[in-house]
Amino acid sequence: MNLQTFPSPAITDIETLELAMYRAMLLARRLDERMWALNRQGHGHFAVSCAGHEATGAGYAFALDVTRDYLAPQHRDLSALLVWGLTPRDVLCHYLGKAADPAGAGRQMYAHWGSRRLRIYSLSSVMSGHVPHAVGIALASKYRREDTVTWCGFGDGSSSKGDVHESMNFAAIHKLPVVFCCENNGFAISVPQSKQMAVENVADRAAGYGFPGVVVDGMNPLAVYETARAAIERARRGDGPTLIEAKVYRYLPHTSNDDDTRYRTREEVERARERDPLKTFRAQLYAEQLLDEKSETALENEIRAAVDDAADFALNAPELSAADTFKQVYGDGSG
Amino acid sequence: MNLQTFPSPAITDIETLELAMYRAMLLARRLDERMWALNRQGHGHFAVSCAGHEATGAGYAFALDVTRDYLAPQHRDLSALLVWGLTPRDVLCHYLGKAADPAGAGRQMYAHWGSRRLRIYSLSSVMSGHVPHAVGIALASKYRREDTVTWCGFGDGSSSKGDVHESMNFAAIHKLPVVFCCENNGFAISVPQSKQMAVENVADRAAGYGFPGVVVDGMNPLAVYETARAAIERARRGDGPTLIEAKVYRYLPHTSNDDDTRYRTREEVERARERDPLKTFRAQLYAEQLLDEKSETALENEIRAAVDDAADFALNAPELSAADTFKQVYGDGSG
Amino acid sequence: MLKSIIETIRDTLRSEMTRDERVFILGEDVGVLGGVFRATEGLYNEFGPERVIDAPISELAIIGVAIGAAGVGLRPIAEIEFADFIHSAFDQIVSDAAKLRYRTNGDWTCPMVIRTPYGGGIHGALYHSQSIEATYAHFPGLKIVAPATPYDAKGLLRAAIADPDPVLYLEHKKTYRSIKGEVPDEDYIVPIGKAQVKRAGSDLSIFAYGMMLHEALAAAEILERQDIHAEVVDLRSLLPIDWETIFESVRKTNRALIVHEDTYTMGLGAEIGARIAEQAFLDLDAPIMRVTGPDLPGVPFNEIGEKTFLPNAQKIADAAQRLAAF
Amino acid sequence: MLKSIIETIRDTLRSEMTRDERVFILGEDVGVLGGVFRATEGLYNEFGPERVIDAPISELAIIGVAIGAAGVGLRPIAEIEFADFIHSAFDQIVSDAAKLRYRTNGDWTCPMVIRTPYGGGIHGALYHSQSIEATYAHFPGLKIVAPATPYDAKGLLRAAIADPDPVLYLEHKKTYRSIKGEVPDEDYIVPIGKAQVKRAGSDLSIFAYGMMLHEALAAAEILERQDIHAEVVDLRSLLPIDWETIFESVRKTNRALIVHEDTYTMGLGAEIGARIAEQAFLDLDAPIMRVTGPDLPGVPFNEIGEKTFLPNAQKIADAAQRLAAF
Ligand SMILES: Cc1ncc(C[n+]2csc(CCOP(=O)(O)OP(=O)(O)O)c2C)c(N)n1
Ligand SMILES: Cc1ncc(C[n+]2csc(CCOP(=O)(O)OP(=O)(O)O)c2C)c(N)n1
Ligand SMILES: [Mg+2]
Ligand SMILES: [Mg+2]
Repeated sequence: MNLQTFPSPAITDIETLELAMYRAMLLARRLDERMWALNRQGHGHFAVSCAGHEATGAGYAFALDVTRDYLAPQHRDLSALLVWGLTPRDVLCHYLGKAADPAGAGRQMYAHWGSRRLRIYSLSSVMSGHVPHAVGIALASKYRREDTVTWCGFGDGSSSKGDVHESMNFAAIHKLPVVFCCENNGFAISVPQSKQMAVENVADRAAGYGFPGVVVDGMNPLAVYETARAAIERARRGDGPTLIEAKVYRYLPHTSNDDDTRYRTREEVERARERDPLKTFRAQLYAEQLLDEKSETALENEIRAAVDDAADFALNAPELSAADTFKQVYGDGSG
Repeated sequence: MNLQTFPSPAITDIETLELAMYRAMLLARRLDERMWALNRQGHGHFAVSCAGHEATGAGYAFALDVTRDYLAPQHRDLSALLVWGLTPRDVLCHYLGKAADPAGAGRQMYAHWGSRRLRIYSLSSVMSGHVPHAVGIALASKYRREDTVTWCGFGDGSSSKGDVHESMNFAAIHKLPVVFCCENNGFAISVPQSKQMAVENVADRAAGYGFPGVVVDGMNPLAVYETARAAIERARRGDGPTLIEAKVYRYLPHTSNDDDTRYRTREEVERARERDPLKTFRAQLYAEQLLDEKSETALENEIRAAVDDAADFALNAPELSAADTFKQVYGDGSG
Repeated sequence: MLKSIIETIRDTLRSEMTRDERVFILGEDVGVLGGVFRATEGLYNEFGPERVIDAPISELAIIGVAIGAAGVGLRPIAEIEFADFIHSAFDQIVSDAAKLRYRTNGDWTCPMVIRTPYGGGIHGALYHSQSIEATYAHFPGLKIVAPATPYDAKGLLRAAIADPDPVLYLEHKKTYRSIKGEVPDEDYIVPIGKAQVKRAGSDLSIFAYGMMLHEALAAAEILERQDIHAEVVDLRSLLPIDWETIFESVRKTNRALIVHEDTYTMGLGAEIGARIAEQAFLDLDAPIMRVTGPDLPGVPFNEIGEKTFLPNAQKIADAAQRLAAF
Repeated sequence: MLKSIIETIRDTLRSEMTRDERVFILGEDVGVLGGVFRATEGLYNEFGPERVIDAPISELAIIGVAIGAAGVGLRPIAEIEFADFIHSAFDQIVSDAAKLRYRTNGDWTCPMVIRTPYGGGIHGALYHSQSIEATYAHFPGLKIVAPATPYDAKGLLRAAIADPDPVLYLEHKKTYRSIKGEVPDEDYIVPIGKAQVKRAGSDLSIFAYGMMLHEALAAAEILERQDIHAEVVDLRSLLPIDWETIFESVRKTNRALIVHEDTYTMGLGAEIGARIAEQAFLDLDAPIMRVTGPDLPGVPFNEIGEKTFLPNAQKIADAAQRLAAF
């Protein structure tokens, strides 16, 4: 790897980067586990797992400039959002739909991210609906001669929507500073890639719009980081979009309402576990002597404390009130 | 060229084919001229020119099997529709919106083709809206194990719509017997290709769906014929779709309501006239001694008579009645 | 046989597919998974991947492909996974499916069914709770039905499949498993365009459909205890609406209360209220009244928000009481 | 200065773009061509290709990109070439533009304008004649205006651009050049949500907007000759609607006639009729009445078909006469 500078001010060397990535991935995984546990205990109606997508999120989030770039994330990008400034308390208030939920005071289901302060654009449930918005943000950057970059994630399933086509074409015409990232986990709920498209790589679509498409191992945060860096720099230079396809896997069911045993074998899932970034990257950090049993225990303890605190906080946080339900229809006070 | 068989029963050799193509192209051009003349004289509210697209239409129409294949044409495909069985009277009744208009008894504007009897699917004004319908027809062919092929035309401008993306992807997944043909005349009304896309060839999109994309000179009917034949045979074999991009030019304004001097120079239009298929193909027929002054005069006379007859017929044909305006909302007699 | 609505839909799909080879299903997760609500469970194994097609996330193509296939003689049943996601196929539905017959003077037609789960009350938030009937009821050429009982679910689904025009078949997702009822094994059809008086009454008429029918019936029980006799009419068909049954009921009770879960302004209650005021005006002894969702952009996820949004039996009864007292 | 509506829109766009660098235009053929109706003529030369963007045929992207740009502080004016083609952007408008503020509790917003020509009477057939206001009026979070005069065209366009939320600005294409009027040079705003009594009368109230306002005013002249004094109200804002002005007029005339070009069932007249029957019931001396386009899938191209479809002064006057005589 050839790393000279780090866009995140807090990161000054590759070792710090790797540890920070691992921390984000682990925190995301542990928060995720907690949400599913809470769900099974009857707290919260809807969990969406990030498990398997953490390396991609951590990889790209550190490649962006957290102080000025924009995120229009994929719904499983919890690790990225933690890097980006969402706290565990934010996440669990969002999960439980509490008034303190920064994405919308409990109005949306979990994994419908958003924070204007953090330049995280709001997601709806409509797959790919946010892709043109990311292009619009990038258009504004160019319009104002700012060198900010917008990151736009979406899934393999979402890539089938016309929204993605129109957005990529528009971004290409205007050479906008946007990076498209298709997080390909091989499934749109139960529908496997083979029934979603007749190609192996979504990245191959990019050529038809006139910008580069590149496939990366989405289970390797450093590979994602490098690929993202190149695409982000290209965008910042004014050379236009890139489509990155990160090959990942979703370990859990689609959501807490799904039963994935109906459409994939346990063997397939177990096999994919071998690529689990939390396993492989942990091994790498051990091999590089950036992690050992002691520091790992400390890290796990720190994270467990943060997750406990967040769960406590969120479970006891106030609900959206009936009165507030009627607010924010219009900005002129008329509703 | 390597032609063994001809899908149209009336055509048995290459000479007959060439003459039939020329006849269709010339008839289309003369009908087109008549419609614009009628428009300037105050008859009819809306003309859409086929001038410049005739070779593509003639090329593909003869490559299909007129007895069983389906057409979901591009709006400028008049030459193809004449091959396909629409008569000059049909065309001018459609142009004038008369009750005898086969496309819808005068309910739609001109160039909104359709005839169930002739297996020409109905067009709306919504660019690309018909592309998924063509895919649906092809799905029905496969479903019923019929070896019919559906031809689907659309413009360069229309290729930007999400409809085209979703349709191509769907057709690719199921390897449907459909041929997509983008008739690229370089403009979506006033918007030049450079502002519609960042690529030179729309055909390059095909690779991203997993089927072949091929560029052809749309001003050369035999080249279109050959390319279309290959794609149609591939589809009929069950090997799936092809995207053909026919490079054409539109000689007249977008419609009779347009003023093309605002967005392109007369020099550009004149230069494109050198590629006029009616000029170049005529020269070829002369060179091949398939046409001479005498036979050409006879052909022009025959066509003029047909166009005169059609204009007479259509101008005197009955209008849609007020009572019929209320019909065909529902098929169960409720409206 | 006592069945739930979801079972009834599944069984009806199965028998229609068995009867008619032209019928096939197209939608996201309808195959191997059997649908996110299991409406198509088992059909993939029974009829194979060509008749139960797992589609990519392409609502526009799902509807558009079905339109094309319907035009050449198949009988597609397109499933939109949640009604909220039908919006990207809006153009195909209103510009093509609804207009095809008219624009071609009956030459090309579009006999297809779009099935989709709609409605709130299952913590689905803004994008898994929407009611979409009012939007589509503005487009002549379409038909819309919204069964509230297993009996009607079968009869209307069979009618929709047999219909020569496109039918939007709306399934209130909260009724799927909560509402059970008798479903005869024989073939029968519930004609599109016919409402049904579910409970006779003399003091006021409540017009409802889908999940709200059940809330309205529960409200009528509450009202009965207050000696207010509410007539409850299940609209069932939302385009066309059975005006005769509505006017007849108003002639009897002289008071009209319209209930829907959808938001207030330009909800279906608008047309119903206006028609009554137009064509049954002299029968009215009181203003028309509506109990509906509020004019908010969506149903909130938060439970308090969701409850605040949705009408229920008590809210209906309260309004009905005021109307009866007018 | 006496101006046409199209000139007024062009001049207002120019002055707003001059005043505010954040304002830009995005749409098909808006640049070099100056728009198919010439609404943006000259602006490309004046403001350059970055502020007057010629878009590909991508209605979804035009609206979606505008939403994104609006979120981060620009003030996009998206032009949809014909209202009929807005349907493929339906999802972006109703799922995102309308819901963004609410779903984020006001954190992200969408201050943008969508301009689009609508309406029939120019031989545009099914797909160049549609009225779309009723469909969008069902979505809280949006605003909709439909000016009928040059004065209002300016005042409402300025209000729309200044509004903190998405505004659908509907331009009746038949009024573009046929309706002229005084337009002050000074800056002024016509507030969104305010109707205007265009002609006072005592016998009945006619509520209209867009081209139909002018037909209603012509109908009032016909009626005057029959000694029927019609009050004519220009709604101007269609979401929100100025209910106070409507109710006040009904209180005065006790008869309400609603006119629109759009089809009958679930047209805007539905909500207006229902509201009156709900909130001004005791003021009514007669049924509410609607004169609208018929329930057909579209306006036919053929002239007889088009005339049969569209309401006009005579049809309005005939209905008004019946209403006045009730
Ligand atoms: C337009 C639309 N259609 C359908 C759905 C229902 N749905 C929710 S998530 C999902 C699958 C998304 O797959 P993908 O984009 O690959 O993301 P993943 O969940 O696999 O990460 C579907 C079909 C939706 N949310 N939006
Ligand atoms: C969805 C949609 N948007 C806009 C229009 C207006 N319009 C009519 S034709 C046209 C240009 C079509 O360009 P292209 O597809 O290249 O076909 P061409 O007319 O050049 O043959 C446009 C923008 C339309 N009919 N449909
Ligand atoms: Mg996926
Ligand atoms: Mg073109």
